[in-house]
Amino acid sequence: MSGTVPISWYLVLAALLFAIGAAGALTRRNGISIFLSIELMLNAANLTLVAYSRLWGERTGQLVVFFVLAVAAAEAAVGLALFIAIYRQRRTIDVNRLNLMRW
Amino acid sequence: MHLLWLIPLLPILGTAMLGAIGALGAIGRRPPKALVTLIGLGAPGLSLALALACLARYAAIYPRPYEQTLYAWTAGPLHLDVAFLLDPLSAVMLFVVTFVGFLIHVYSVGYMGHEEGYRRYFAYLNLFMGAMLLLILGANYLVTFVGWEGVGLCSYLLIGFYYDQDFPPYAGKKAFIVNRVGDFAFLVGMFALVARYGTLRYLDVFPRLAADPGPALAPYALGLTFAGFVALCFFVGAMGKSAQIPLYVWLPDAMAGPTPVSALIHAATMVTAGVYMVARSNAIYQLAPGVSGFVAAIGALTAIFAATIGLAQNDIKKVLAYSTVSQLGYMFLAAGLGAYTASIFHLMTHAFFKALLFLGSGSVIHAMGGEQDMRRMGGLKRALPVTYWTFVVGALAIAGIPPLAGFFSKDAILAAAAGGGQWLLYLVGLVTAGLTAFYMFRAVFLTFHGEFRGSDDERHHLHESPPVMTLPLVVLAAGAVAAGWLGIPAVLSFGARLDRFDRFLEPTLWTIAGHPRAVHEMGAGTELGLIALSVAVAVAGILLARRLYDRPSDGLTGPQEDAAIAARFPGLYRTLANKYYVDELYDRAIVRPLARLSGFLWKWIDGFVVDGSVNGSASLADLLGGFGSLTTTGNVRNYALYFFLGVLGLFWWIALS
Amino acid sequence: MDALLALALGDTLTRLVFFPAAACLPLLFFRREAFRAVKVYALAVSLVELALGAGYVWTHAGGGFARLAGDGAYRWIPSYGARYELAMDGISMPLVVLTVLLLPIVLLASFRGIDRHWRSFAASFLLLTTGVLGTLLAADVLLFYVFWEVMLVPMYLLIGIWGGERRIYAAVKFFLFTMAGSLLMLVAILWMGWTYHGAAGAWSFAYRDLLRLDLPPHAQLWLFAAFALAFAIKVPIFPFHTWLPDAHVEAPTGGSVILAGILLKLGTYGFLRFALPLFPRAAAAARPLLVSLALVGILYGALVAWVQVDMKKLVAYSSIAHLGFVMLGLFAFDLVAWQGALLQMVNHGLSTGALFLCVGMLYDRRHTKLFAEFGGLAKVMPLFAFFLVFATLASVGLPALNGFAGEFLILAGSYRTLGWPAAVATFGIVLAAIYLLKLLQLTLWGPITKDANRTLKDLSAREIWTLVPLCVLMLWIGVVPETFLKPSRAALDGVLTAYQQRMAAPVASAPALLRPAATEAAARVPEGSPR
Amino acid sequence: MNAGDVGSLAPELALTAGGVLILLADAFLPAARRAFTGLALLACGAAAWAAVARTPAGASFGGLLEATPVTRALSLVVLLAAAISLLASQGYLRRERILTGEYHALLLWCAAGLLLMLRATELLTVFLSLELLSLCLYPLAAFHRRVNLATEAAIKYFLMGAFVSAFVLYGIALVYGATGSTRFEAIARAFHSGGAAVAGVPGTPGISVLASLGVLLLVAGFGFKMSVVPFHAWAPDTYQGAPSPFVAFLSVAPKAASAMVLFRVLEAVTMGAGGIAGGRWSRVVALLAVASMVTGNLLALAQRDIKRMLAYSGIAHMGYLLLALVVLDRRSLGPVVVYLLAYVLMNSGAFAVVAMLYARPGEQHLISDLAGWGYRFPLLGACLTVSMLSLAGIPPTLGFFGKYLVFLNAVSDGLTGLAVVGVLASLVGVFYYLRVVYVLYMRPETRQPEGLLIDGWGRAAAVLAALGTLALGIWPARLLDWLLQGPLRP
Repeated sequence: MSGTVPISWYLVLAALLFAIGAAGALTRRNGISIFLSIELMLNAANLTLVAYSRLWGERTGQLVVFFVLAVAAAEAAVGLALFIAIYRQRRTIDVNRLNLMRW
Repeated sequence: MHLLWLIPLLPILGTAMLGAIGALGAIGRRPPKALVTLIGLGAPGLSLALALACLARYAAIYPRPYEQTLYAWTAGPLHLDVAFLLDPLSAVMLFVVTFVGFLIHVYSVGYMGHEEGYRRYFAYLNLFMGAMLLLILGANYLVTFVGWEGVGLCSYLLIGFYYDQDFPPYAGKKAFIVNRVGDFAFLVGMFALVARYGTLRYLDVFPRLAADPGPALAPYALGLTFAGFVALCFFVGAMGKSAQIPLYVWLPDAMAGPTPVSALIHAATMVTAGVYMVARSNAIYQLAPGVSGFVAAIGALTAIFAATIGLAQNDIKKVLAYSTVSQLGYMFLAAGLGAYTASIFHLMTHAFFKALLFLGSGSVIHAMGGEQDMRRMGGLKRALPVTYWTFVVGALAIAGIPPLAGFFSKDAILAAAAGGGQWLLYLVGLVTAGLTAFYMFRAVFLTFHGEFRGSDDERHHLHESPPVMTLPLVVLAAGAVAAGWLGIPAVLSFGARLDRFDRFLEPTLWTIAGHPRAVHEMGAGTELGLIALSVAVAVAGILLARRLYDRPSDGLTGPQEDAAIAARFPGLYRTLANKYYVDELYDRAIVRPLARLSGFLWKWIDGFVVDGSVNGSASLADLLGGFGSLTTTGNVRNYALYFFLGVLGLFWWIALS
Repeated sequence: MDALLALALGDTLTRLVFFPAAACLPLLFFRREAFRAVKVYALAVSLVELALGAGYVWTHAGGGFARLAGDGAYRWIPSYGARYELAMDGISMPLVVLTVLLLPIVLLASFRGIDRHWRSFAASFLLLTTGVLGTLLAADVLLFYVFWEVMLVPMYLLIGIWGGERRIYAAVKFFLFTMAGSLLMLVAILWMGWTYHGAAGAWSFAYRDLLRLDLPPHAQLWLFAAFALAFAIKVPIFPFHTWLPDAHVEAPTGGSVILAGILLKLGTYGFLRFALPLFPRAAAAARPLLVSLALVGILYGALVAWVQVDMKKLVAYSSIAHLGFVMLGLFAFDLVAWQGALLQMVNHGLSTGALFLCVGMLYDRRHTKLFAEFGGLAKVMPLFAFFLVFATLASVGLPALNGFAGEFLILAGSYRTLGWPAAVATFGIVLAAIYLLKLLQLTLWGPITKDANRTLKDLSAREIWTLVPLCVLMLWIGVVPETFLKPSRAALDGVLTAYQQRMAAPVASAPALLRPAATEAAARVPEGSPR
Repeated sequence: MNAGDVGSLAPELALTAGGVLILLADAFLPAARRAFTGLALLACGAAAWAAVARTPAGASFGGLLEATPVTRALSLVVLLAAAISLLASQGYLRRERILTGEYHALLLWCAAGLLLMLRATELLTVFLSLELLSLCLYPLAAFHRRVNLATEAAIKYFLMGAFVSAFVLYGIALVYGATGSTRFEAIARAFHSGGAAVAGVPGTPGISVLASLGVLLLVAGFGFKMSVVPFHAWAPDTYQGAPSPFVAFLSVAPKAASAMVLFRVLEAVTMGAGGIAGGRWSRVVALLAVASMVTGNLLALAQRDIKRMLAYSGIAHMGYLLLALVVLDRRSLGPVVVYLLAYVLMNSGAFAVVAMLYARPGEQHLISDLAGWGYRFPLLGACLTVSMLSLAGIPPTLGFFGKYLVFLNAVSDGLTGLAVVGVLASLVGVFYYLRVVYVLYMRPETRQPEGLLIDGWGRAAAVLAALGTLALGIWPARLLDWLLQGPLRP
């Protein structure tokens, strides 16, 4: 593969992924699915970073990605814990019904 | 004479002391009556003595004015003195006020003896004396105005003396407010003077006017010259104080006060303050012929208007009240014609005989145990001889029967009218004279002649008043007889200059540069003719009254005669008896609309417009908040959506810019 | 620090202003229910404050109060140019005296009416006094604003805690109205500070510095509008007046007295001290508007007062009318009128204060303020009748009492410069007679209609003592106003001449600094030791 | 990585160590739990001391962190918030029987994250510290496990937080892409040169659009932490549900740090780029400011629950704060710092009192429930009153002084119009703050206090806040001189 894939392809792909994730986060009602969509967005951002890192020929971008992966894992842990807690109380993780507090 | 300032101060001190012992009384027991009498009579008595002394001294420096400055108010460039002025004019007033005033104080000791408000009464009366003396002794308009309002206050308090009844306080309030309307104009006049001359001192303003009338004759406001404007303002002030049309309405109601008060304030002194002020300001009025004419016209109108009302009154004090209004009209008629001395002359004589008449009526009311309706009197001359005779003297005097005081003063006024060629005004004056004679003697006959028409216990109660009351009557009667001899017209004195009064006042009349005062000369014959005519009219009036009300031959008593007359001219009689419905007119035309307007302003402008918009915007904010907080739905997905849309919106906005 | 000590303990304005606030701390050590002790303590404090005030005025009378003079200027927030500077001149002096005089009176008058939370009550009054005095004495505009706002809270509590039925509505209305005005004034003040910074290169809000700031007319107009709004609401001028009746009616007697006696004056004082000298051209331009509003206030207030059924409301609306006279005097730009206006501020404080005290005494006895409930009281309460009549007549403007002296000068002065508006205003005295005599008519005169009134007790010695000082002063001012006109003459003259100089000077096209000479007459503060 | 670097980390290290220590203690000697608050406070104190005395000014870690007077001041602000929150927590945790070490540990680590965030001069560091902060905040919000509302609040906060951090990361990516660096000064340089660095590269979209999208995402992300309209909606719910003493921290400290980051971002973008770009971002910030001031105040007006009311009022306050950032220059930071300090004192103070006066965390905290309690609890009532007056911006409180600086800054930037909007909005604010006061003192009591636990710690928190508010409001000169040394003078 001598010809290199132009940077814009990565960017567009990442943008699409990000949009898909955002759409998912906005449309899903199950808390976990929302969280997964968010993970998708994070990875879209990661892809962008890597792409740019490649473009700039310097490593910061890739560095960031590693950290982000770790952070995502931690977030997942906290998030799941929270979902378990709420599920114990309400027997549901449908965010539409988590609206005791409003107005 | 350097004690001049004490004259007004003494009665005020009297008030203060009476108030003080009253305050003690409120804490401890009531103060002894003798002490009250002592202070109440002592203060005005002392100032009378002091006044006489001052006048005696003044004779030495006559005709130069004597001015005494106590202290000053200074506000920026404006410099106002608290100062007193003694000149011929204020000398006359000083004598009248202190003398008559003191007599009435004496009379009051007897008349008010049984009242519970004895101390309060004398406190007010002394305060009145003080204020009145301030008014006449003031050396500038400010001090005069202080007295002017002071007497207004006392009038308010004394009319409402019987404060625990409904009507008297109301009448007092009416008097105060109507007077305030006049005072408003008076103040504006003063402001105009201040703005133009920077001073209110008589001996500053008038000389400058007299020396250089030019600026005062320049057009100023309301289409009048400066002089005209000021003159009008002061005259409106006088209207209020001296009960001229259209501001006379308070005076008849003022009779709600104790009778000596009516005598002192509402006949002899306070109500004449307006006349005094016009005469005092003669320099200004001479420069304002138009306004002077207006003054004369209003005076004449008031004179006849009040006289006609007087015909149909049955309350003896009401009769006297309307006759007072009418006599004041006379005085303004004279002043308006430029006969300032004549007006002051009439003021003085009137002070005597009208005070006399009021005190006489007071004596009658005293005897009748408070009854004031003449229809329930009659035949009192047997029970009250002194009162009767003095009353008759007063009546003759006011009717203008020579050689009593009223004759000379009234004649001087009529002569001025005729001499000025104002035949219409003369005619009005003449008719008024006749009417006056008629209703005064109607009162005499209804009260003193015929059979007693009251109840039996009233009949038993009848008695002549104690000497402390009758003595003043006699003294005043003497005055009513003799006071006129100060000003006997030349034509009657066979050329001897006996018109001392005119000449005495001469120095207070200003001669304006370039505006000589008109001197009216009439042929002796004409003058004699006019005099005869006026006397004849007066006599005719008396005889008519006698024919109607003092004729035992036909079985009719006075009241029945009235009824008969009323039956003959019902509309006219009702109109007169109801005083031409003027009070009703004012109520409908001014008071009620004003009240309605105020209510509207309060409820609508305040309540609806202003508060409405305030509370409205408050509740609008509340509403917005309420709806706005609905956006916080509690559903986290909406929150995310807001975030997302926010970002998109901003991005779009930036991308555009 | 020793300077601070000297400032706090010496014979200084600082001591005068902050003593009441400091005196609040010991209140914490009183038992909550020890009303009697608290009353005595508060009264003692107020008397000491009165002594301090009188003493200060006495010791500094030598200068004739011609110019602002005080403790000198101290750095407060140096990095932003705010300074701590108290100074007094003939304009603020009478109001300061009035304030410290009214404080003991209102406390004494509240002994019976206030039956709960005395510690807080006393504290509120003392803090209020500090706020008022600070507002009157601040010689730094920012400091003025701070004190101006500080006043609000205690007054809010006074109305809201010890007030009548609709007290909360009244309290909030009072607070919001005042805030609405003053917040815009704050922006205006900041703008001036910044502009001064631009013109002089250093931050300053000092009164005398801002006086030197010569602004182009349009800027002046906006700033004047902001200031005028704040003051107009306080005065209050129609149509910003509707908070006043509510506040008065709901406030406890003492609160009403302070409100009418002093707080309202701060509006007119603000005009005289700040709005007119700082923005002369704008003031001149706004003159027709404010004069007509003053006239409206005079007539409107009087008419509305006339139809009230509640005594306190009547007196409240009468305040609107009376302050209309003051406003008219101020915008006459005439020394006579200004002297009258300043005198009238004091007068209104005395006579309206006395009226509110009288109403309060009736309220303490009958717990109602409705005319319908009274009538014929002169029979049972002669002393009360005397004082009520006295205060009313003073308020009517009867000569030889204080009201007349003020109104006469105001009207005579404004007639000189304004002409017919003064004549129209003069008609206000007729209306004054109408509504105030109604007050007497319906309370004192006539037969006693309500049995509850037959047994009313006449004034107690305490109540008499609250009224006597006021009446004495009313008589004094009425008979010898000179005593009270003299101290303010020079200061007012200074402001007026400065104003005329500013108007004579060419119009500034951009913000610039005047030479000190131009404003020397208006204000000159001795620089305090810079620490 | 040398000794100096480590030294520069002393505050964070102190906090982290404190947290760890408490966790261990919790595990091995649970009896000492009562003392945790003390320990945590010690840690905060140590951190503060370190921040003031031990942290050398200037950059460290090769420019990843920097220490300036401002960061130092803000660090103290953050630690102050932590301290007040800790003081208020003791009573709360005991009352609710959830006094365990995790709480203190997490709070300390939040503080550590915040300190890093303040000082980070590089986007990755910012992101990591942000995550450190968030990851500790979520569990704290849910700390009262038995309470429905707390968990719900935590879930909402968590989902929003995660969602937003994705945007932040994407923003970082875009900025990195546009400028080739994550360091602010490099970014500034790049923006200054109009991104010429990549202009030549074929196939890259024009820098301005993507870059500004990236910046926008960052602004939005930190605007979210500051709860600026329209990124605010999470705040009321979270505040209402989360433990009150923790909200005393949540409602102020993250905002302080986020404001600092926001400043750095905007600084990097505008200061270099100057006119055009600067104007554009000014408009954005101005828009956010106005939206926040108006919306926050209006919505707070409608609240009956005091915690929600404070949440909305916080939104409004961030609006005032943004006024100082509309036109960006070195002077902007002075007002920001003072305003944040004021906000910490008054808001944390208010929440501390709320934590003590409302016993049942599972329910609403109705303002009307306080009726008449100003007399039952004179001290707390007074403190709450002071906080309210300060929030309303009434002198002589620090709240007024903060507003004064902010508006003065706005006026002197020629933004008089915005200042007017600000004061009018704050007029609305006066209304609902006063409502608390009149409920406290002018209404008859409606309920008996039950289940309350008012301890010395809590009182200390309230008094500390109130006194600070008053004292600094009356005598702010020294504070300013100390905070705003050097270039920050106006």
